[in-house]
Formats: sequence, C-alpha cells, structure tokens
Amino acid sequence: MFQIEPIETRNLDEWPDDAFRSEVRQFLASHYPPELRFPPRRLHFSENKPWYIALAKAGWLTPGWPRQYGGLGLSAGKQLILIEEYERHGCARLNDMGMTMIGPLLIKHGSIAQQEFFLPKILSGAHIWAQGYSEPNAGSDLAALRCEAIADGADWIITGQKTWTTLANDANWIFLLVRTDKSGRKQEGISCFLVDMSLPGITVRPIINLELHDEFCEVFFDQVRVSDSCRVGELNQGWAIAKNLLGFERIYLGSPRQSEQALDRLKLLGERMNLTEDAFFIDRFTRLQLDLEDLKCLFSHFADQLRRGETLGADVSMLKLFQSELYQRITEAMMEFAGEFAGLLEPMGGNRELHPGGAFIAARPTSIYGGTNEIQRNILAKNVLDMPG
Amino acid sequence: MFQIEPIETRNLDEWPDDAFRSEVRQFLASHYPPELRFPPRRLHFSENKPWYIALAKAGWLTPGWPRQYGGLGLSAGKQLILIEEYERHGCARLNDMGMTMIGPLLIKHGSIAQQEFFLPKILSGAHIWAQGYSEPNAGSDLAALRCEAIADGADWIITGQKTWTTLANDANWIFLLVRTDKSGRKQEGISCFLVDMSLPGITVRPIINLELHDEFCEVFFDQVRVSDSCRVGELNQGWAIAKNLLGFERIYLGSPRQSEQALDRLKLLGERMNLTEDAFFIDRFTRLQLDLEDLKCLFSHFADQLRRGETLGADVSMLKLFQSELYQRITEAMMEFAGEFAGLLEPMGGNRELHPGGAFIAARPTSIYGGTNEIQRNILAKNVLDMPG
Amino acid sequence: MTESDLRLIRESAGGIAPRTGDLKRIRALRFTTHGFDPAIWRQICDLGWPGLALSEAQGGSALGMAAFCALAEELGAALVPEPLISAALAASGLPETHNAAHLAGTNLILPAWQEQPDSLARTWHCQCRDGRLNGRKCFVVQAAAASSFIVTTAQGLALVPAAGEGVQLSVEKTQDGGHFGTLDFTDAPAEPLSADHGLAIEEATLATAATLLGVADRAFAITLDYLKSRSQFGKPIGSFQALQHRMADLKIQLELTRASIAAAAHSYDQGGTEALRLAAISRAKARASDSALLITRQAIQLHGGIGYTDEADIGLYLRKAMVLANLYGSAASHRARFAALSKI
Amino acid sequence: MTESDLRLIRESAGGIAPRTGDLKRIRALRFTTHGFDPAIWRQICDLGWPGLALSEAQGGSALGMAAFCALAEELGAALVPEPLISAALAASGLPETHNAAHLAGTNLILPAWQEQPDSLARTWHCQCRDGRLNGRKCFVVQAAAASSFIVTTAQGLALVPAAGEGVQLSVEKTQDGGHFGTLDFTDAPAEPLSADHGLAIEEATLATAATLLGVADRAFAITLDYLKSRSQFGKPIGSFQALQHRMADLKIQLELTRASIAAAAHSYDQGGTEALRLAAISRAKARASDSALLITRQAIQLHGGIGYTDEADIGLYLRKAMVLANLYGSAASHRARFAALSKI
Repeated sequence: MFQIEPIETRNLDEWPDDAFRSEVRQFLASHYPPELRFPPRRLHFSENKPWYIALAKAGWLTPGWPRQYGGLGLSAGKQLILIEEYERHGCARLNDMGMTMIGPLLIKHGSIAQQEFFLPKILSGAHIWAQGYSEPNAGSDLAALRCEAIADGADWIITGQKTWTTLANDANWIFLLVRTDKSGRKQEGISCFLVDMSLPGITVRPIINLELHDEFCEVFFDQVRVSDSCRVGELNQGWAIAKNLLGFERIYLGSPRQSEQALDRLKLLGERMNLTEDAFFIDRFTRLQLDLEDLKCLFSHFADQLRRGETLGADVSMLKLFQSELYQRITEAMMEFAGEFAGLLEPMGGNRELHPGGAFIAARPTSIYGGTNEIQRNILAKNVLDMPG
Repeated sequence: MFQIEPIETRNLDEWPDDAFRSEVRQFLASHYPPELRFPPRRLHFSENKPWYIALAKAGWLTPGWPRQYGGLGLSAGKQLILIEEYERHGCARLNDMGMTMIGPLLIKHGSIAQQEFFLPKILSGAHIWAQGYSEPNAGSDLAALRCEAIADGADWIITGQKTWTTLANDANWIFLLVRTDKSGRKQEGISCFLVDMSLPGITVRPIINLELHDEFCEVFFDQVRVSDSCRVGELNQGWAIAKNLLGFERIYLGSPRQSEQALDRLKLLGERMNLTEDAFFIDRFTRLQLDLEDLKCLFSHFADQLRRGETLGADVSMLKLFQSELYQRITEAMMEFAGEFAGLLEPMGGNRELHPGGAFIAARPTSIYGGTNEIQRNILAKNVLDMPG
Repeated sequence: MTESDLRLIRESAGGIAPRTGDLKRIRALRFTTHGFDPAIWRQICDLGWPGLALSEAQGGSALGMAAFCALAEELGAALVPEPLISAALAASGLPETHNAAHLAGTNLILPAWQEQPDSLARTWHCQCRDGRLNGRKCFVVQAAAASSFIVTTAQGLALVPAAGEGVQLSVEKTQDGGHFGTLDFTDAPAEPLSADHGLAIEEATLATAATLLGVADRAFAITLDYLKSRSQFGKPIGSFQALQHRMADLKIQLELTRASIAAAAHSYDQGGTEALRLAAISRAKARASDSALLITRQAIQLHGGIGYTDEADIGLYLRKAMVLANLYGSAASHRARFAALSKI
Repeated sequence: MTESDLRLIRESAGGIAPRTGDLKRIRALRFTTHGFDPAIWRQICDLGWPGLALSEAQGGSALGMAAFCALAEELGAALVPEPLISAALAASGLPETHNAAHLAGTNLILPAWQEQPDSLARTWHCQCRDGRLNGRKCFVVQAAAASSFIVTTAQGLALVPAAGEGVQLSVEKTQDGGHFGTLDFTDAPAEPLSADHGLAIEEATLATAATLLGVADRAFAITLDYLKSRSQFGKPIGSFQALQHRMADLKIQLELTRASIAAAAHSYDQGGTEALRLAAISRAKARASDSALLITRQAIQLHGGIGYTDEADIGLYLRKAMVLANLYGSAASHRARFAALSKI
C-alpha cells in the first residue's frame, strides 16, 4: 500500500482538546500572515500563497487525511476545533479543493499510481485543484450535465463547458464530471476525470460576480485529449462518487461564523449610526442575536454527533438553510440601518468592517451555492420528513 | 317574462353617491338593531332576524338584483358604498346565501317556474338558503365531489354528505352540487339541485369550530327523493354554473374591514397594556397600519374598476390573500402584546373589543375559506403571472 | 444526565402522557372546575415527578433541569393538564415538613407569585406582616384546585390556606380548558416561611419552554401525518412543494427550539453565573413561545377546514400554545431581558 | 391626470428609457466621472421632463406629481442614470432667470440639501451670511456633474458655483455606478436666493419611490421571464410551486407599492393638509424602499448562480435599489414620520 511520511511527526489527534486548541492558536499566532486576517472576499492563490505554504511546510494542509497519506489524521471533533480556531482568527479560505475533495476522493477511489502521482503534489502545493461540476444548463440539476468525453483508442476526447468553477483561474488541475454514455438515465453514464489545465483546448474565462470579483470561472473544453489513466473510479459510475464527496463540508456550510461576523459588524454599524440606545435597533439586533445563539446550539448538536463518531444525516441541511438566511437577514438589517451609506460601493470611511452594501451583496450567494436553499428544503422535506412525491 | 314589483319605489341607483350614502346612513340609524352592532361572531337567523326582516320590508334585502326581480338594481359602485356603510356601522352578516348566490343563479339559469316559486320567498325571508359545495374529501378540490343523485323515473335520489355548510342549521332550503354522471372527467357530470331541507333522509349535524361556535354543519343525505323540477341549469353542466357564482364576492373577500377593526383593537390593547409609548409597540403597530393603508389603496384600485363597469380579473385574489394574512398578523401581534391575557377564553374584563385570544382564533379560517391561500397563490401564479405547469 | 438517562425519563412518562393515542381524557377535563384529574395527579406524585429537580434536602431527587425539561416536554406533547410545573415551583419554597404531603399529592399547594401581566420583575407588592397577608396575585394556574397557596411577598414567602378567611379567589377560563385564578388577600392569616423560591421561577420558566416544545413537536408530527394521508387533486397534499417547504421551515424552528432548551438546561445544571443562566433561559423561552405559536397556527392552516373544527385534535395544541406562550414571560419580555443581561 | 394622459407620458418615456432591450448604455456609463451622458441629459431637457411638475411661473408645465411619478417609474425601469429628480428639486428653488439654462440642460444645477445620514429633518446648519457660505453637505447625487449647487442654509437657499473658491468636493462611488458627493464650503462666495424648495424635497421623495417601483417592476418582469424559460430537472423552474408562491407574494408587494404611490401622488395633486400629504408620501416611500429591496434580492435568488454574475442584468436592478432605498429617507425613518404624523 502506498504511503507518505507525515511531516507533522506528532500525533495531534491523541492530544487533549484543550492542549490541541492552544497548539493551534500558537501556530496561527506565529504562522498566519496578519495582513490576511478577515479578508473581505475569497482570495486568489497569489494572495494566500504564504499561508498555503506555511501549512504545507508544517504538514498541516490536510488535517482530515489519514497519517499514512501525509495528513494529520484528525478526528471530526479535532477538525471542528481547528476550524473554530481558524474562523476565530479570521483565516482566509485557501484554494482547498485538492485538500478537502480531490485528495480524499483519490484515497478512496484512486489507483495506486494516481495516489503516488497526485497526493504529494497536493501536500506540497504544487497542484492547485479546481472542481468542474456545474454547467450552464446543469446547475441545481447536476445530473443534466452534457460536457462529454468520447473514447478514442486508449484516450478520451473531452468537449464541453463548465461554469461556476471556483478559482479555476488559479488552478493547474481540474476534477471533471463528464458524460461518457448518453444511453441511460440522466444520473448514469457519468465519469470522473483528472485533467491538467495546461492541455491544449482548455480556455478559462473569469466570471465577474456581483462583488465585482473574479471568484468564479467558465472553463471551455474543445476536444481536449486525455489518457484513460486520468479517469478515476469506475467508468460511468461517477455520479455515485461525486454525490458522496460532500461529507464534512455539509456541517461546514452551516457554520455560524458568517452570521457571527456579520452580527459584530451590525453592532459596529449601530454604533456608527448612533443607534445603540434606539429601542427598535436593540430589538432587531436582539432577535438576530438570539437566532445566532440558537443556531450555535443546533450546530453544537450536530458537532457532538461528529465528535461521537456518528455519521451526519440529511437533517444537517437545516444548518446551512438557517445559517445562510440568518446571515442574509443580518446584512438586510445593515441595509435598513445604514442610511445612504447602504448605497456605497466601498467601505464607509475605508473601514473594511463597515461596509453594509458589500456585506449585503456578499451574503446573496450563500443561499445559492452548495445546492440552492430551495433544493435544501426539498431534501429536508423528502429525506428527513419523508414527505411524498 | 316573470317580474316582481320592487318594494323600494325609488331608483336609488340614479342618486348621486353622496346622497345615496347619506340615505344608507339614515336607514341604518333608524332600522339597525343597536344590540347587533359589531357582533363577535357570525349570528344565527334567530339572532339577526329583526335586521333581516327590516331589510325585507324596505325591499333592501337584495341590492344587486335587477329591479324587475324586486331588487334595488344597484351598480357595483353603489353596492360598494352600501357595503362600506354596513361595515362602518358594524352590521351583522345575514344568512345571505339566498340573496347573494341563489337568487342571481336562478335569475340567470332558473326556469320561469323556479323563479316564480323561489325569488319572492327569498325576498320575504321565508326561505333561508344554505349552499352545499364542500365534502369531506372535496375541499379545495371541489371537482372531486361524490355526493350523487341517481335518476328514478322523473325523480332523483340523492345520497351523500356535505360539510362546511355555513349555517345549515338555520336554513330551510339548500343549493346542492351533486354528481349525476360518473363516467367523464372529474369536473364533468355535476348538476345543481334545489332541495327542501325538511325532506325525509336529511340530517344536519352542527360542527363546533375553534371559536366553540356552531357556524358550520355537516349535512347528510340518505336516499332523499326530489323531483326533476328541483334541478337547475343543464344536466351535468353544474360545474360551470357553480364556478361563476362567486363574482362580486371576490372583492368582498378582500375588504380591509376585518384588518381595520382588528387594528383598532390592537390599539386598544396597547393602551390597556400601557404600551402606547413603547417604541417597539409603536413600530410594530405602524408597520401593520401601513400595510392596512396600502391595502386600502389597492382595494380602491379594484373598486374603481368595478365603478367603471369593468370585470375584475383573477388578480383580485391579491386582496383576499393580503387581507387575510394581514388580519392574522394583527391578531398575532395582539397575542404577543397581551401577556397572560392571550390565553383567556373570554374577553378581558368583559370588554368584547379586548379579546386577543378570541381574535387570534377568529382570524385563522380567513386564509382557509373561499379557497385556501395556497389555492389563491396557485391562481395568481397561473392565471395572472401565466407561470407554467 | 446522559442521553440514555433522558430517554428513560421520557419513556417513563409514556404511561401517563402517551405521545400518541386519543385525547379523550384531555377533552373530558376541559372547562371542569379543577381542569385536571386528582387521581392522575396522585399517580404523577407517586412517580416522584414534581420533586424530580428539587434538592434532596427538600424531599426531591435532584436530577436537574435536563431531566425535568425532558419530562415537561413529554407532558406538553400529551397535553397533560395536571399542574406539574406549578407544584414543583411551590415545592421549592416549602420546608420538608410541608413538602411531604404536597409531593405525595394529598395536599396540593400552588404558587401565587405574579402581580402584573407579562412581567419578569421579581419584587413583590404583597405584604405579610404579623401573620396577616394583604395584596393581590394574578394568573394563578389551576388555582381552584389548590388547598393552599404559597405566596411571594415583600417579606418573603407565606403560606395561606385557600379556604382561609380574607382569601378571595375569582377564576377565568383559559383556552386550553383550564383557568387562571386572581387572589385577593385582605388580612388573611398566613404562615411566613423561611425558605425562598431561589431560582425556581426560572426553572419553571425553562420547564414551560420545554412544555411548549412538546406541544410544538407533537403538533408538527400530527400535521406531517395529515399531509401524508390527506389527498386533494389526486395526490397527497404533502407532495405539494409549497407545503413541503413550509414544513421544512417549521422543522428548523422546532429543532432550534429543542437545541436551545437542551443547551439552557445543560448549562443551568452545570452552574455558571446567574446572568448566564438567566440569559440562556430567556433565549430558550423566547424561542419556544414564538415557535410553538408559529407551528401550531401553521398546523391549523395546513389542516385546512378540518383544522378549524373543535373535533380535530390539532386545535387543542393551538389552544395550549396560546396559554403557555406568555406564561412566565412573553417572547418579547424575554428578549428584552436577554438584551439587558447581554449588555453586562 | 387621466389614465390615458399617464399612458401618453409613459409612452413618451420609451424613447430614452425603453422598458426592454439591452442595458449597454447603462453599463458603459457605470463608474464614469459624471455617471451619466450629458447628451442624453439635454434630450431629456428638450422633452421638458425636469420641469414636468414645476409651476408654470418657474418655467415648468405644472402637470403634477401623478405625471412626474409615471415618468420617474419609467426611468427607474430602464435604470436611466441621468439626474431627473435632482434637477427637478433644484429647479423648484431657482428663479425663472436661472431655470432657463438649467431646464434647457445647458447648465446643470444640483441640490445640496442633506447634512446628516437618513434624516428627515428639514432644518439646516449650513450658514450663508454676507454672501459667504460655510458648512458641509453630503450625499449629493451625481455631484461631479454639477456646474452649480443650490444649497439649503439656515438663511434660505443659496447658489454656489461648483468650481468657486471655498468649495471642496469629494466623491464616493455608489453601487449603481454613480456617486455621492460631499461638499465642504469655507467662506465660499454664494448668491442668496429668495425662493425656497417648498415641498419639493417631498416631491423628490415621492418620485424616488416611483423610481424604485419602476426598478422593482422591471426586476420582477425579468425574473418572471427567466422562470418561464429556464429549465431544471426537465421542466421550467417556473412550474415549481414554491417559486410560484414566492412570485405571487412578490406580485402583491409590487401592486401594493404601485397603489400606494398612485394614491399618494393623487392626493398630493388634489391638495389637502400638509400632514396628510406628507403621511401619504412617507407611506409610499416606506413601501417602495422595502419592496424594491425585497423584490430585487429575491430576483437574484430566483435567478440562481447566473443572478450572482455581473453579466446578468438583474444585478443592476439590485444595485439601483440599494442606492435608492435609503435616499430621501429609509423605510424606517419614513415609518417613524408616518407614526408621528398620524398621532396628530
């Protein structure tokens, strides 16, 4: 069996929680670049590289990977502590597709050769991955995807388009879901490919989003030739692999962090607008605060399940639903209380924490990505409440 | 052509609006029984009979009927004034099925013999009508009704059950939708019958509602024999007749009256609870007040259409939707501000206008009757917004 | 309390408070003089429930609020009208001598503490001097059933027999079939007590939140069943997406309520500052009041016409929520207290 | 104004403010120095729009607020960035001599009246004594394009050239591609004017509400089209009931807004007490601000991912609503004013 020697020689998973937490804090204090704390938007690799490399050097880039693959081998409980501390410190989200999705996928479904080739390059930061799922006509309905790979001898020729590919402009490899068989049901005949983005025929076009930022891209494939060794998992069985990729991420999407930070900023805004003694502002603020506190209670409930080693059920969707809409409601309150400042393109007086319009816009996609909230409610109704049809 | 001499010899429809309004006010001042003003619930015929008879004697019972059938022949605009003044005065709603639905139906679809027999008895108050539409398994989905009439020579034998029959315990005649043919689509094979409630085989069972009041009934038909002369309209074409019965009522269902009265009572409650200087109460009250004011603007918009003689479109559903939910929200605010009084079964200190729990319960069915608000939203989406499927 | 301890408590509640089954017993007791069944009350006492969270020194079993809330939730789900929370509150202020009969169910003592509607003030205008009680108490739940009242006064607690001279009781029916009593004391002979309620009014508040959770939880379950079984337009109405999404939202409120109460009970049992404990209780009660009213009134809407009949059980849940929502403080007053406590 | 007069005004707006069609012109002007096209502005002036509601004595055509609101709504629907409302407000305080060039579009005078964020106070701290202006004005829409400013001061209106000494302008970009100016006056030479704005700030408020209505109306229409054309799971997403019901609710808000503004404009044109007119305007602006933000943000959600791109036009409507919602007073401040006025 293929193995990678972990850089972090200590088995941190065996440490007591408090000691581990304090170790993480020290690590952040000494390694995290202060200028990157609480970034206003998703950073590009060129911006967060110092942090990426620091983690890679310490062997901390892949906390969830087993130690035999060079990870920290942390349990869910320990990973939660890590996330809490990262969030508290205001750490930028990395170009983390390789760490959180591609690595675990290769560990589970990849060939030894694929593991040998790819895993070390994720650990070193040499490969930055993107994930090619969505297409213009396959958004919520991923099974409708049309980007296809046609066999040509031992190779495949890929043609089609992906969209909403996060930070594809930073990536040098992309994980692709493509159609390899058009005869069956929509969910069938999909396969997974690992594709070098420097191959001829690939074009990346950044999409400017509502924040006027190029976080997403369209990626076009015009007869891109890849070898069959770039295919991962069983042929035509890609749907099952892709569907199960989002494991730990499902609780992460419901983390109270965004709402908590936004509420802090609503408070700052209230102070700036001289509303701290205003009964209506206080009531509004308190309601949102109580929503946040109760969300934290519910989050803990699911985190406890993880800590006990249980698998999370579909009901974890509740966190994502409530968190994203709470976050949005907090920013809507900002808009209501910010007066004319609500319309400004840039932060008020250059203070990044006072940017009601920016926060309002930044909160919009949280109810769209990771499965729209409409889809999440369908899931709750069908998979949790067992409602018919 | 069959005619009835109107008791009201003046052609009130030709009067100027102001003069008409003042005439209505004088009529109410001198004819309306003061003890019946602003009743807390729907009254039985035994209770509202004095008012019923006063109207009948004046020839004012059927404002919308043409003058040749004994009505006042009022235009939509004049009828609106009448309703406004009735509402302002707090007039009880009568057992009005005969006046508002059965009469107009007979005028349009009835035979001369049916008109001769029934119309004068509605005008005199001798016949009190009920309307048998809903069944236990045909609520929102009226076309699913199963109560059936089987031909037996020149007669029909009716068997089945109706429910939610308003004040059937007061009525001596009932208008029935029954199935006369089971072979076609659900909407087909339905016919209309006029049935004497004293016939053998008919049982009325009052339903106690959440207000602990017997406003609705179940009506059971066990092989009730009626003559074919009691059938109205074309055989098997009853659906089309029934569907179009609700004309003027559609704007009436959206009248701001309920919300207006409830808001007045919320104000009284605020005074009783010493909240009139409470910033949060004021904000909450003001939001509801603005909703009411805007509803009135929208109501006027539709009323103007009626006054101009235009037919109302399906978009009039908006009034019913918003009004019923506003009314409910006002009573929900009452519950929030009433402290422990919210749980009382009877009014606070015997003051009928201070009864938050009663108002809260009374507001519940407004989003259910006359087509649930879910159905209304379907109608808006499909018939007004032309949305697919 | 571990999860399995709590499960045992819930299961033990099933004998008197079955989660499913008909509500004939509940209906039969509505609007009767006492509003509950004394025989069932004695059974409840035999099970030791009123003293579940009470200290052992006072004759209780000191199992804590997590346990008491689990029990209150079950009783809420079954709409049990017997006065568990009131009796537990009364017991907190009684010396062990008095508690013996009270906790055995032979002598029901009810707490009369409240003087103003929707007030979280814990200061009292009632006076007890020289063994004579004067003043007025209101919103005394199931007051007509009490043999004595334990009354909060400016001088501490006092015990007064319900049938004693100078004690006048008037009752008003409540939507759930019970009643509130208003007590007027005029030089009523009373026995001063040396103990006080401590934080027991807070405990009753949290247990009321748990009761509301039970009410909401069961109303939600009944509605979900109805949506799966009722057909219109040729399919179960639970297959309509608008209703599915509404149920999803109600489910979230339900689970937020559950998590909020569990966290408040846990932190209460763990100790911590009074401000933290009270803030958590206010948070839980505000959520429970709002979500129980929301869920029960949506339950009526989702039932359609049948939901508006007194025959349908769902209406009993709405009525219970109407009575409990503002008892021990409305959502608004608890939000205000939370805000005040969070400022410190 | 009859319905058909209003229809004519709306149709005439179509030349410059087409309801449909691409928004290339709008996009090209975003974040430019002036934020709008001076040539188009002159065309607008040629059509007499800035003076539409202005009295004839001041060079306007006195068609009233119903007409001006109909126009503002159309311009809102087309996201027209030219400063119609500001210019009309300025004109209200200018003598006819100055208005000639201003209304002709050769000399753009913009109003600088506001001193505090989100304030409906109509008293001013700026001072104009002996022809010298001192003080600060903020949130001056499209300020960089002005040749002069008409400034509210404690002593009445004053006219000051934008390039004059003692006038300092700083600008901040707004989400819609325009900008707000902050003006600092230090002994700036200024010409005192004898007229005042009268109720023109109120008229501008109502016209802003109408603009928001146009924004919301068009955003709704674009979204409805999208829901009918976009397919997922093998059917148009507009066939999903949850989305249908949401659109139904948005439609109601839209029509409430329309009715509220129409009623406010009608009653304004009919006269009546100032309190009644101001209350109606506050009511309309509160509704328009809330519903435009609601509808545009729901429009983004209903568009899904594509709605979050800058390429999609729907985002331009969100940004416009963000800027206009709190201009001339937020919903909250207008609700507060309505409450204060209704008390009287």
